[in-house]
Amino acid sequence: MTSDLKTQPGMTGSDQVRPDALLSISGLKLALPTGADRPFAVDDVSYDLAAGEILCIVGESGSGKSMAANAVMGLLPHGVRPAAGRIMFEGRDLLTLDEAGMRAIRAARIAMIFQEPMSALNPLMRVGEQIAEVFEGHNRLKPRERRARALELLTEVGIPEPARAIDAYPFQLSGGQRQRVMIAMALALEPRLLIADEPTTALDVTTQAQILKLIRDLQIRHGMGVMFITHDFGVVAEIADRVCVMQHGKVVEIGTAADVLGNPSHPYTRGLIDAIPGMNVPDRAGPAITPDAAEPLLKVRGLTKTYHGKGGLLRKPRVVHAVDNISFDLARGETLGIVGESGSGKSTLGRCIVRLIDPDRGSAEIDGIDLASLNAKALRKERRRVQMVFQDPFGSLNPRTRVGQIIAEGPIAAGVPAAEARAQARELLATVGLDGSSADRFPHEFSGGQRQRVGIARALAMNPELIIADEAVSALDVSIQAQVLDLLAGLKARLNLSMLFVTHDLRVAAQICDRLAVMQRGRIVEMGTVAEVFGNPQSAYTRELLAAIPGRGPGTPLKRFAQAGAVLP
Amino acid sequence: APVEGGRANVVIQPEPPGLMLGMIQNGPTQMVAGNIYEGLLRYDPSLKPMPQLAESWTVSGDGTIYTFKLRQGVTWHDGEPFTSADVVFSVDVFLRETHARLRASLVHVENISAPDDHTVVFKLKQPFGPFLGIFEVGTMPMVPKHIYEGTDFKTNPANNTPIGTGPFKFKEWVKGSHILLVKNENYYQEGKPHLDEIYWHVIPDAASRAVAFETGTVDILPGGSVENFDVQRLTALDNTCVTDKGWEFFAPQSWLWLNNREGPTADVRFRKAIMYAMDREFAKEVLWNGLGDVATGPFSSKIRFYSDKVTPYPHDPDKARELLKEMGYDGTPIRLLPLPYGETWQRWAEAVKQNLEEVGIKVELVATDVAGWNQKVADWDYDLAFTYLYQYGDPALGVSRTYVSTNIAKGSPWNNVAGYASPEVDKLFADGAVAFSDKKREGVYTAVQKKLVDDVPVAWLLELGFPTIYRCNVKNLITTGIGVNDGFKDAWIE
Amino acid sequence: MNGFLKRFAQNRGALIGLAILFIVILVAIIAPLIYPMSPWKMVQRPFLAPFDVAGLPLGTDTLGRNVASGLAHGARISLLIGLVSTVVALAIGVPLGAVAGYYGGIVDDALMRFTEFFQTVPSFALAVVLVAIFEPSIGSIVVAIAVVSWPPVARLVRGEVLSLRTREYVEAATLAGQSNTTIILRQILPNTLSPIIVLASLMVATAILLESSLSFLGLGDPNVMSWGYMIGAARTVIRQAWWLSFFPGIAILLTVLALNLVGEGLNDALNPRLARQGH
Amino acid sequence: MALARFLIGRLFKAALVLLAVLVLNFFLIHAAPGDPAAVMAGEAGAADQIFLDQLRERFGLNLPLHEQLWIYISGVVQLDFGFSYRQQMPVLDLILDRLPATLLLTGTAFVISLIMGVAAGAVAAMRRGRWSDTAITTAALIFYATPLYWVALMAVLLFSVTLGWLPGFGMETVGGNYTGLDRWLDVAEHLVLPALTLGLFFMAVYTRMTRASMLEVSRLDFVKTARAKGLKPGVIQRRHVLRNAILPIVTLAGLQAGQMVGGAILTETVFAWPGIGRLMFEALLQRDYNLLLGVFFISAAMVILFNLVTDLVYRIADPRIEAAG
Ligand SMILES: Nc1ncnc2c1ncn2[C@@H]1O[C@H](COP(=O)(O)OP(=O)(O)OP(=O)(O)O)[C@@H](O)[C@H]1O
Ligand SMILES: Nc1ncnc2c1ncn2[C@@H]1O[C@H](COP(=O)(O)OP(=O)(O)OP(=O)(O)O)[C@@H](O)[C@H]1O
Ligand SMILES: [Mg+2]
Ligand SMILES: [Mg+2]
Repeated sequence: MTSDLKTQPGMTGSDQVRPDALLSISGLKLALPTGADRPFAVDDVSYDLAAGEILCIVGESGSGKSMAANAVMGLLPHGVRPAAGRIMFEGRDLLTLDEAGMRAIRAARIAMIFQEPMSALNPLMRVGEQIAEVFEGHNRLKPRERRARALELLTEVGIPEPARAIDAYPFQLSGGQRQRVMIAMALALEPRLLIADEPTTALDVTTQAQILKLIRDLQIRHGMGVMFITHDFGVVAEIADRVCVMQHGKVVEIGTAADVLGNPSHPYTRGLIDAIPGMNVPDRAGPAITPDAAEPLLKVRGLTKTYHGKGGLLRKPRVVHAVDNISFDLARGETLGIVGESGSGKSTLGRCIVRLIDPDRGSAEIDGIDLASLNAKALRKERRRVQMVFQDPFGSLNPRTRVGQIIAEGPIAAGVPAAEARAQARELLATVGLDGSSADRFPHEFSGGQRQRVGIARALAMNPELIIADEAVSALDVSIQAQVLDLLAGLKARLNLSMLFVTHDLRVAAQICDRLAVMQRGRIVEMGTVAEVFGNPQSAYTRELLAAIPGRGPGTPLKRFAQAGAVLP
Repeated sequence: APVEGGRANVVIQPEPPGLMLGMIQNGPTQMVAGNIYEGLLRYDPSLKPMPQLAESWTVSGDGTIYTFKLRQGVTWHDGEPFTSADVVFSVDVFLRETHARLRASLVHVENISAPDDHTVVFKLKQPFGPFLGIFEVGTMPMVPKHIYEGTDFKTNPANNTPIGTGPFKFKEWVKGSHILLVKNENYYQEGKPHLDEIYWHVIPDAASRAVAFETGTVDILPGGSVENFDVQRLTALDNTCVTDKGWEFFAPQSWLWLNNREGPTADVRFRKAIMYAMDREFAKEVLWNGLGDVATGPFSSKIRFYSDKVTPYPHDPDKARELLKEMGYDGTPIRLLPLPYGETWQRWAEAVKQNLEEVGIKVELVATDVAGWNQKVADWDYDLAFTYLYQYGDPALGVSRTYVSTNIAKGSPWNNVAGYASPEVDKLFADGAVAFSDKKREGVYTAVQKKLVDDVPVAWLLELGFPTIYRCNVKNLITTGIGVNDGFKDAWIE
Repeated sequence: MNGFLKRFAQNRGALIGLAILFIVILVAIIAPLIYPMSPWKMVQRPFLAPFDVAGLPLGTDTLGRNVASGLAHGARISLLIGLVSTVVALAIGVPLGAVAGYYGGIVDDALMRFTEFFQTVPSFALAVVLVAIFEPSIGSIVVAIAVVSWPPVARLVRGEVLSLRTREYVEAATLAGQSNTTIILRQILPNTLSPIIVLASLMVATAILLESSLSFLGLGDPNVMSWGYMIGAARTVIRQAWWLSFFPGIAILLTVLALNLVGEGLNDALNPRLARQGH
Repeated sequence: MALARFLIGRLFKAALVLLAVLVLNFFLIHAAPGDPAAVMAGEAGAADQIFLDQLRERFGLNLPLHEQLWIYISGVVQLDFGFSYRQQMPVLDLILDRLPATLLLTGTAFVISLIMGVAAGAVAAMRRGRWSDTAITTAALIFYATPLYWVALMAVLLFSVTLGWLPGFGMETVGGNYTGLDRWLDVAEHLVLPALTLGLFFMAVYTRMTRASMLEVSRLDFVKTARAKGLKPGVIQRRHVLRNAILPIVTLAGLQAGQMVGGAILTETVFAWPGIGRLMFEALLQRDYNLLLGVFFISAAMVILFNLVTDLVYRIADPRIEAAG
């Protein structure tokens, strides 16, 4: 089945199979079960990867990036099977190996960091045990040494207090820490090939920078080959030796980082690169609205929310000051960006304002009305003025309700006739760039980016005066991200919307916000116009954040980044 | 010759609430405690009195003075001697307080005296025909005066360790599991009992009781301890004997209470229609394995003064329909209360319901548990209700209570629940009780049977036959008309 | 709805289940047509084995009644008892659990202690007491079975709701100004469906069997023929006539099996996520 | 400490629930038709008003209901559960007498069903779609849908009557007078059939539950992680899947454990096991109010206790769970 593959038409790899390749995929086709969006998740894909090289795989969501990586590990989801092609690794075709053969290779020769770090660890096992298990699975080291080695690994990946972390359960670690545990696990047996599937999505830039540096260091030290899947071109620019661009299950372009980023040949690649938000401050003539010109729409005063963990059998209760005495004003038509590391209280702040959470202290007045003072019925009525786009697009859509209905529910509850509300829902879907037929589909039938747009449409359906957008574009690949940001900017201008825009991506913040607030450990450490904050950061933390933005070093192959870099200190 | 020693394994069902026979007189208590306690007399299968604690007895010519000579050298299980004082205490003090059925008979007694340690004299107010029939252990058990006198009988701790004069002594009771009786070495009758011990096994499920017999765990299944459907199968086993003897004294008679007060059942034609509609032969053959007999009337054929010269009620649906038509029965549904004593009775109720519906009587079965049944019957809240009662050998003891109008009272399921009132019947029963000569009694009772069978106050079903199933190597198990209930005194195992 | 039917139709097990259930229901409906005589009627000698006598394919019982006729007529009552008591149990348990889980706090505590009360009395004993109090009849049996079977439902629903109410889509609905009732009904309950369906299909079986245990103790409704009654009544003659308990037993088993298959099929079909997965 | 506060809070609520249970049970039981006097009169085969009045007076049944309740409750508060009307023994003695037998039976059945059910469910989940899975799932469904007493009788017929391997009823050989180890063996022999019969039903439930739960967990991401580590399937199933799948089973096991006192009426009846289920059932039929209330009370206490234990086990089994009220 392999001999004639090379002559198959449609092979798109732009360069030939290199003789020194560590991994070489050729003509790979992965069939999806009947009823999926398309017959092949990965259709005739070929690329290879040399030892000591970092290959970045980019491409739109759903283009088959993860699927191909999983095929290498022999861990395809149920129902998906390889239909053609070869995956050559160290002289063997992995597709022909049996389960026992694959077992010997996994972790020992090829290791993988999965896309979803939050759920990739066993919640009931201490992380140290989970790392030690890798040695056990391959009969390495004596049981006693395994723990010691696990500790070393945790130290190596830079987890704070490794001696304590080793006995922690995953839920006791932050997202970034968990991600590092995963990396420690992947590196445990010093594999020849590391596959990292979006290991930094949803991490704030500082953490992201740490992890990128870690992978780079380890790769150099151990001479590994790394396959790095991402949709963040900053990351690509930062670490890639070569780049492979995928679309609709096919490789559309592959080449060195400099070639692909600096001189893209395929229209899709060009589109992607054009869509990367720049770092330049929008050329608005000062803030469009002076905050004190009129009565502000939103007045936040001394808002405080503290979480008291209840403590376990043997643990001390944990106190988290999620929102710590925060005050600010937001004018009509203004967009305030909130940036800050993961866990700094951004979402909690948003929730306190819309009263999904009752703050311990302080007030948040919308148009002079404190929602806290209202009774249940009045609160229900006033609520429509403030809407929220949730951080987790999937979690915020009822899996058993059709998308059209999800959008229409709010207006119906507010008294709009059902038929009218549904018609309006279709219009809104079109507004956010989804076709009308999507109204009849369930949330899981959408890609991550599409779901995020449904969330935005739902918020808009209520005709709110204020939208709190919590990481509304984080899951989108750059081209779609750009679309959505344009949409929001348009709406804002048209409807005089105010927005609280929570994000961890400073480039995005720079693009859409009038003012920026930087949060750290529940407090606003800095606030000002975008130009002020970027141009002249006052707090050390802000400077740290800015420095950590990936892909803006002087040697970057990305022109736009280099140009943006000029604006920055 | 009898073999000495050995152990009898017997099923007891249900587990008795206690073993103090003077206090509790239900079936299982009597079955076990009948070996611990004794009465003055026992009765043979033809119900003739036999000596027990009384050696001999005489009756005065006018039938009002009964003198009993007690056996010498009888001791209680704790070693105290048994004397006439115990008898007087038992009857006059103890049982008068605790024993409802005996109390009814004691109204005829003027006084009881003990001229000496071994003589007891009962003086009656007027002659009472069946008087000699009330001295068996279930009706008049002797209880130790030295333990109970002056105490609160109900709460006397000795109730848990019964002391009697019988052939077996109480040894242990593991609740829910078994009761153990052991041989009374000091029993006054030389050479008795033969057995060393009796284990009474508590096995609450009928099917399991059958299995217990099959697997050899128990050797004796007293009447009623397995479902009738199992009897045939069990008796076909090797070394298995079956007898329906030993129930002559009790002569269990079953019938349907018919509420004579109201509803269609108040009409005698309706009651007769019920008699004709029921296929009692079928019930006997199918449900009772052919044991027992179809009852001809209020008297069981086992008891004295039975007469078959009464109107017969064969299975005749047409006649039933005719009677219903004649009375103009309008199809009012009637409620039928089955006896909550197991499958046989349940099936029987279903069969009767079917019989009645075939002649056009609408029947609704009302299921209840034992407590509910008692309450409903006692409160007259029924139209038809199954029951069966013991007749204790004599119509004055076990029959009249069901039919005399003086016995109409709410609160008990054992009196004249039907509410039948006939001055003629009242008079006849009253005469029968106090008449002294058997001949005279016979005349009276024949008349009363005729009258009752024509009035159909209740719908008689069967004279029940309770088969005792046992291994054939158990000998002399049933020697009296009281059967298993009065003891293993004579039994031995080959 | 179309998609739902299609998904359901794709599930072979569910279709088989539905077919069996359909047959059972059909038999229940046409029972008076195929066996116009009362199932209680004694038609032949007792204890005829199956196929011994023409017209009595399943033999006769203790009293010579037609077992096949009993089975057909019994289907109505058993299904009725099984389904109605399950529905009643769900009607008590689901709202109670939902309210407890949704509002939490004191409401939850009070309702859960209330539920605990029903769990503290051994369920069979409670059923017996209830039937004894209200006198055995279809109604009281259904009520008694429902009363003893709702607590697990309430607990289950509460647990699910407890975790669902913090989901972001519930928060989104709150923000959209939906009332609590709407949120419970529209957002939360549909997502608890799958464990409820699985539990409910098992509850039907439990109900049928509970009725049989009650009638075994003489607390069934003696005026109606049910499978439970047939098994209970056959128990004492199991040694003589195996078929008396065997056929109703098989009938219960098949029905339970069918309900389970249908339940699982429903569950899969109602769950849009599972729709495309192979297993 | 948090745990102590949690426990004290729960115990306090437990006491309240118990009291409420007691009162409600009291009225419930008294609502049933008939009273102990009527039952005893019925059994005696003869009764008159004097007899009934005597009984009712002795049992205190002639008092107004609320006074009876008050007397009962004040007794219970001092741990005096009163006298059994019928057996004329202190209720507590009767219960304590029978409790060990029941706990032995239900405890064994519990352990058997838990171990075998989880094992069978795990095997079925691991072999999903293969014939062994089908066999196990079908068997579980059959056990679930078959009346307990039917299974029981069949087991007795086969193993006791036909094969003669095991005793068919009772808790020990009556009159065997075994001591020491022999006695234990004797009891163990008697235990096999009832424990298996009782266990089968729950085993079926556990099997289904374990299978479903394991399949659910198998779809989670960390299982893929475990595979990516190159672990053997057995290790993955045991250490990762099963461990995470066990939590709902803990809940169920807690429920079953709570029902251990009263959950075995039918089994105890069929196997003549001298346990508390039978005691309760007889008390129920005889309207032995005090005894019945006593058993209900013990059973309620067990249920509440095991709910508490379940919560504690839950907290240990799942480190994520913080005190849940
Ligand atoms: N279990 C599955 N069953 C059917 N189709 C699937 C399954 N998993 C993924 N797909 C489909 O396969 C295609 C490729 O998915 P893949 O996960 O490789 O995308 P990706 O490029 O990694 O996207 P993302 O950037 O969102 O992670 C998509 O169209 C997706 O809908
Ligand atoms: N329900 C809760 N109970 C206890 N602690 C909580 C809870 N919700 C949030 N926290 C804690 O409060 C802090 C702030 O959380 P928040 O979700 O607001 O962070 P964030 O800034 O939105 O982070 P991210 O960028 O990861 O979304 C975190 O340390 C988090 O662990
Ligand atoms: Mg992916
Ligand atoms: Mg957040």
